[in-house]
Amino acid sequence: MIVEGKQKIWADYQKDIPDDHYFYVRSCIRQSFWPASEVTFLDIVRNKLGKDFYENEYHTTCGGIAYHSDSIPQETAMTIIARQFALMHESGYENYVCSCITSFGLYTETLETWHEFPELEAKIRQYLWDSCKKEFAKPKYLAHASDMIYKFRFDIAKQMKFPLVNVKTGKPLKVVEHIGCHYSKMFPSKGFGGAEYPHVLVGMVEAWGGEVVDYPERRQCCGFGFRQYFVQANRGYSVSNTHKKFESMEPYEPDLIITNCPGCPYFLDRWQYVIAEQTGKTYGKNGYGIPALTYEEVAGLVMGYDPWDLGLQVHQVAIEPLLEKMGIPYDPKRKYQGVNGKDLGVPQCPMHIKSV
Amino acid sequence: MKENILIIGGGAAGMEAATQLQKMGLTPIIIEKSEALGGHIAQWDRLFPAFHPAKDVVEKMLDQVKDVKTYLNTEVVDIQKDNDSFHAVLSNNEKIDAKAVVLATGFDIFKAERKQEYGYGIYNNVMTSVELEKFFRTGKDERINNPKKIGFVHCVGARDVKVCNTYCSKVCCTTALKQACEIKEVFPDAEVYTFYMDLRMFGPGYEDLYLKTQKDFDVKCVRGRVCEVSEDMDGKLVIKAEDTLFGKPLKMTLDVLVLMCAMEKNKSIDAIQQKLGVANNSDGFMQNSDMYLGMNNTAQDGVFVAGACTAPKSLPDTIGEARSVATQVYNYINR
Amino acid sequence: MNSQIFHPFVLPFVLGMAFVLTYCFVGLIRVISQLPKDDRKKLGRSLVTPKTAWANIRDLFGDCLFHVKIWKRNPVLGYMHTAIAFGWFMIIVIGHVMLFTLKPLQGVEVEGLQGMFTNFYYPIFFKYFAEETPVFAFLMDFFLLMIISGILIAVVKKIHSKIVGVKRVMHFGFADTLIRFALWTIFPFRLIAEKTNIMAFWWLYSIDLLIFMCMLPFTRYMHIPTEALFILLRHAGIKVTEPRKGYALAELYSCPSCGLCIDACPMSVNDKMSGNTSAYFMKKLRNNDTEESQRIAETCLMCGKCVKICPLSIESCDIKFSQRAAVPYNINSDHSYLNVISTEAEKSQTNNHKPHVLYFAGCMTQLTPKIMRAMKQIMDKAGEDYQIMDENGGICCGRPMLLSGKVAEAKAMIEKNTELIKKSGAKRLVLSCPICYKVFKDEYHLEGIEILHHTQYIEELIKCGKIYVDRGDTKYVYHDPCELGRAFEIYDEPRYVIHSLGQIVDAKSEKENSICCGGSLGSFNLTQQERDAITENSVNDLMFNNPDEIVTACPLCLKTFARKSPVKVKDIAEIVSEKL
Amino acid sequence: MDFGFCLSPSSHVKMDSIDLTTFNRLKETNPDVNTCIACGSCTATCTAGNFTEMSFRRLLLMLQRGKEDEANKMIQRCMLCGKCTLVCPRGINIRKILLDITR
Amino acid sequence: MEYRFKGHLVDELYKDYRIKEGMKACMNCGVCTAVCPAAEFYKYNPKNIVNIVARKNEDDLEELLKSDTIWYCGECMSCVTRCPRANAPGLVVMSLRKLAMRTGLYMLSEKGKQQYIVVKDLCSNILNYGYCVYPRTFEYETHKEFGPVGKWINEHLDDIHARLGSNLDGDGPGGLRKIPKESLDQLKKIFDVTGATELMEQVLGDAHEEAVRQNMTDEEYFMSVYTINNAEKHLNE
Repeated sequence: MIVEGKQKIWADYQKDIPDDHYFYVRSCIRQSFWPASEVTFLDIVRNKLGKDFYENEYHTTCGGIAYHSDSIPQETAMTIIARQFALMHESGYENYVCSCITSFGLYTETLETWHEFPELEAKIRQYLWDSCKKEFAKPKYLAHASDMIYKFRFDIAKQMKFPLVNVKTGKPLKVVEHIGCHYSKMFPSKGFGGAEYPHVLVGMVEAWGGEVVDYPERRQCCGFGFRQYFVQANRGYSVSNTHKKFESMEPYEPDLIITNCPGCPYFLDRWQYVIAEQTGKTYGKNGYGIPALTYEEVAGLVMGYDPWDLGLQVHQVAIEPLLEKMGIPYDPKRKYQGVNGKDLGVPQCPMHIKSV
Repeated sequence: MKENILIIGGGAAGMEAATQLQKMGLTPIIIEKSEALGGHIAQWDRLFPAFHPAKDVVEKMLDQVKDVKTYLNTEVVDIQKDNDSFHAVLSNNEKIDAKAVVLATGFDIFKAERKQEYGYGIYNNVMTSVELEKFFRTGKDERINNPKKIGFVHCVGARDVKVCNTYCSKVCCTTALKQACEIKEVFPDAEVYTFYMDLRMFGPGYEDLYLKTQKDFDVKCVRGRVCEVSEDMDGKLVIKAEDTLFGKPLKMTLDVLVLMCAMEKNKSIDAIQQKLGVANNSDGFMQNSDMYLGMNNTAQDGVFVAGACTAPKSLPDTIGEARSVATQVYNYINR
Repeated sequence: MNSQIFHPFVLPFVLGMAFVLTYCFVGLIRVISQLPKDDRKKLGRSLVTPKTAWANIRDLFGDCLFHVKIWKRNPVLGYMHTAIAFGWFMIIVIGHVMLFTLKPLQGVEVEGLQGMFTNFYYPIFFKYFAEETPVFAFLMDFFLLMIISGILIAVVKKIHSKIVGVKRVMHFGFADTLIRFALWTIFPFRLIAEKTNIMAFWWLYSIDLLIFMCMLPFTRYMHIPTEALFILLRHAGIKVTEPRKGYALAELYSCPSCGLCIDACPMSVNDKMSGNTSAYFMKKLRNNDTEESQRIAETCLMCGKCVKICPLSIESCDIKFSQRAAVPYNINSDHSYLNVISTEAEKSQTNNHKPHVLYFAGCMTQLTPKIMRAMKQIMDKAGEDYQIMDENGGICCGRPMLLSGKVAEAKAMIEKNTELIKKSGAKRLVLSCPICYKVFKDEYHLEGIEILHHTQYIEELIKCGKIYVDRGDTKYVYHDPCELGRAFEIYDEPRYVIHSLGQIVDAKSEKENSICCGGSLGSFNLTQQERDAITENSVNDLMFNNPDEIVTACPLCLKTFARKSPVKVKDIAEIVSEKL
Repeated sequence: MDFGFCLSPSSHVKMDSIDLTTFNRLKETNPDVNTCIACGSCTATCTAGNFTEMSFRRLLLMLQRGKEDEANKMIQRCMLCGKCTLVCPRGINIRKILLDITR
Repeated sequence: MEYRFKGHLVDELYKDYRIKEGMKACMNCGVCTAVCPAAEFYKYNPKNIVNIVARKNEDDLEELLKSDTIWYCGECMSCVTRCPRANAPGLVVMSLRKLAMRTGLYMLSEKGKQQYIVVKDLCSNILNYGYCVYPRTFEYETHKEFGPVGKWINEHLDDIHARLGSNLDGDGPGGLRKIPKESLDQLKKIFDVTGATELMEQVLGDAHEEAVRQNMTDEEYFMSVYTINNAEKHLNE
């Protein structure tokens, strides 16, 4: 591996986005599965970095998941998006940042399509007016929330308490970075580092002391596949893709997977559980899996957030071995407790993969 | 009749044009930016389709131009047309007047790192066809370490909208097969694969070379473009392609991957070209005035083109064009 | 004249003779026992049936002693073979006649076993022990010299075969060379011994006989005793079943390796390929070289020319077929899909239209659609009520399957085609491809349906005035396709048709001597280059009289010749359709 | 636990681990097998191909990609008529190869 | 068989902007198939789809729309990155799916019928809650892979979201807040204006018809489509 080669590409694929004043749009999946991640993100950018990230209660889903499940027409998705942009405009913002990768891809695609086919843009403008009586507007800058963390990665490093280093050996943790397909595969120039060697997560990992693993199936999809997951009959496709990735990364013995898409960590996490149940195989050491975390969770960990405040207990794969490696203190008793130590019981332990 | 003819570029086209012009009684002057005449072909080991040593051809050509006035390590920095003569300023500050200009500036090799998914410059064992040729010439390349499996990828930087080159680079197919045979000669036990989309064997003896590649050298030709390259734990290359004839995706591990890099227009001449008023065609090469009858002519009187500056060309094509440009120049001078 | 009745020099001969007789007897029993039961009955019956008995006698003399067929083909060789075979036969006969008429042993104390023993060698060494009368002496010397003259020709043939009109001869191994020298020297030694009475030559003569007889079973000369058996079996109507058993064994040992088939074989265009000819096949198979004999069996074009030219009419192609079948290819054929094929013929069934003529183009004609087009034109013009069975693809006739020794699979195709043909209700089946024709004739049971090749059919249409053709002045040469000519002797019909269209010139080799085009699918192994060499040779032969066009009646020949011919190559149907 | 789905087999032709015994054996006796240019003439003319999926070009590829079972299944359709051999532009003795595959 | 746009499938397909964007000309290089996750696990080859679309043959297109083939794609769009002719097979598949739904031909394939599941689930989530995925409708029973932790989350949903800082079903901004009614109304209007409602009603109607035909309640039919998987037909080995 020649790092200079990658560095050259990273230098070529840097996009120009402002570092403050964003209209923040949430992700359906992140809110549902990793609710603490968005909380952490906003806490970091607002309170730790002092930036202006405005959230408006009227924004909704972008419809991207329904669009990519072919449940709604393209025009519908575009009009919902136009509505979101209009909300941003109404709130006096022109920088738009979204938490979801599917959204980010769809926003990018929509803006490009409008650019290429002005008549379609005109049609959507009309739809927006007919349905919501809102003024059509487009953002000046579009970013994904991981782009923000990437941009502030060195600021975060300055506040870092627990670098991505194994405290026992002193060696950097081996980190697999997994980029959501819709981040830059459709429009390479819209992602930090492009489509082939995206830098957005690599930059974070390296800034926080970790070592990135480049394994053969690095670029492959986690296997979500929208309809391929939503219908139970199709889930073989989804789990098989994740399986392929784990088989490929296994020899590198990664300590951690970092992702920027909200869906990927769900699949990379839960499919490890399914693979273990079905084949008895686990990919971490001693019957553990490999934790698959969101970038917010990783940022939170290195900045010293409490693991259970970060919501690491909602992962099926046990997080404790990673916390031990990083030397992060945690209270095992608090793991499954609710607000004010409310007893919520303990999830059952699976057969083949350790959850504690 | 001792008119100066300015030839920019001392490769095969420039040398051959100079040779012919000198025989016609004109005074060719070659401007070569590098330290020696010969161009790309001088860096080549053997030529397709019959494995003829390139050195033989280059030496003969060099011998023919030994009396031609030649500037090495020199570029044209400015040129102006005044009535029917050209005034050129060279990088060594010399000034040359000439009655006609022949652009024989040839080509550049596509920068393989631009095709990011192939990992050139990132994965250790990915190399270009030019580097492989150098290995044949010198016997040295640290990437080639008794390889067991070698792959060739065709159309790297050609027929590809994503790198803005939609044209076919013409000579890479035959070169790939030639190199595949040669690497088999060096490592007879190695398995050699080529990943092609079409094998464009357009010249005499080329199809025979193809047959020989398959039959005598047991090179395996797989129809399908490699979609991505990655590196495994042992530093071996994992490639993916579709075996399009079989209709299934294919995956394999290779020790060395050779990228058949396309020819691109030599852009170092752009400024002078602009001053001479010669436009580029849609492929980014120089625009000649007519594909059939005006292949050596440009929109500018007195400015001629020859060789790979107008499109990717093989050596015989280039020499043919160099000879025809000489006739065109001669007729122009005697008009 | 020596007055003793025994001398040790007779011992080698006696030993050899005893050996060879025992061997032949055992061999005879073996062949007979290997015959299927029915064949054994056939043999018994044929021996007592006057007609076959007469044929046996005729051929035993005609073929074994006088080599009539070789005479017809090459008188010099015919003389050579007759001189040696008949000459030798005669001196043995005369020796015995002398023994019984001159009675040299009368008064000598020999009785019982000793008498038999003495009678055994006496005629062979007669001159040493007894006096001949002048007439016998003359006869003996005459036949001895006749044999020696034959041997002289053989020596010349060995040294320079072209003098006697033979291009290629067999190449033999050590054993064959040794026994040949033994044979060549037997008679000169006898002559010298008789004339000089030098003891050494009597010894040499006897030892030569010993060598000859001991080696006989292991060399081509085994044909001398086997041939007689072979003639009997052949006349009994027995067919080859297995490549090295029974009848085939008799055929194998009857092959004298005379090499006539080598020159006849289309493959003998170069030295390398001439090793693929029948003579070598028989030799390899005789020597139990399975690999090589299998290879040759699979290389053979199956044009049948070697069978036609063989002085013994040995069915070498049949043996090759059985050899192919003996090492069968392992394709587990599954042609179940044939059952769901809906062809034109089947559709016609539902239309209730029963054509008079059913035309089956065959696979090869699919590659030469102009033949089918021409046939349609001809049949339209003749106002025939016809239907094309395989216009949109049909089932293979089954011959290739048979050629590769897969009988059961071929049967399945034959049955399906039979069903389709019978369903059509046609009375006549016209074929364009001689390959199909052969298999339809030999293997199909289409009672009440007349099978015609289109050459025959067109001839009939012209003869009965259903079509009229213009006669031009084009010079045609006709190539006899192997499976139309040699197999069915359809020689005159195409020539009649061509004659009514223009001038017809001769090829150098015609009719049963016609040279295979080289495209034959009978061969599995021949490479394209090898086939090309055969084709070129065949084309040169056809171009002997500078014709304007080559005419053939086989789609495969047409396609093959088209690759190499300097003039246009056409099918007979095509030239007829041009002149309608 | 029954999830209602399971891992699917991969269709990738895994060139690193395919078994080429049959093809290599074939190559020894018929060096021509290497020279196929996949033009499809054999398939287009195939008598069996009229009714089935039979395609020699594909069959050869199956052997090269280690799909011997599929190849053996396809070969059963062949009628051995030999038209493929006649039309092959590279002069490959296809019928011979077909026969040799099963030897 | 009669269906909407019969005889005009090609015209209708080429009206889709995703075809305009994603369908240039294919040179059959196969990179899309090589990189495609679906091609590895399904009987699927995006290159072949692009070829059929490029051929503009009505019959071939009809066959394609009726088949399972177009429903295998996971829309990861990896193919878009690599195509040397700048085609977007992923987008082409999306426009084919839309046409298959509008013509009703999607009901003729096992995988096509599954559109009922995604349309019903996702559209109701959007229209009722303003989210594509909503935790109260994401049940462990139909998502066993959610695992023991998922089951635990399901059982203590409000407590866990409260613990992790969500504003589940609350007012004002925050994660999983209750989307204000006026926003939901606007979403419904958008659905009406842009054709999503029509499409949704068609799919639900088709499914109901099919359920009646199969003597099932809508719920039974839903579960059968949700679980039926004739794997041999779809898998690629």
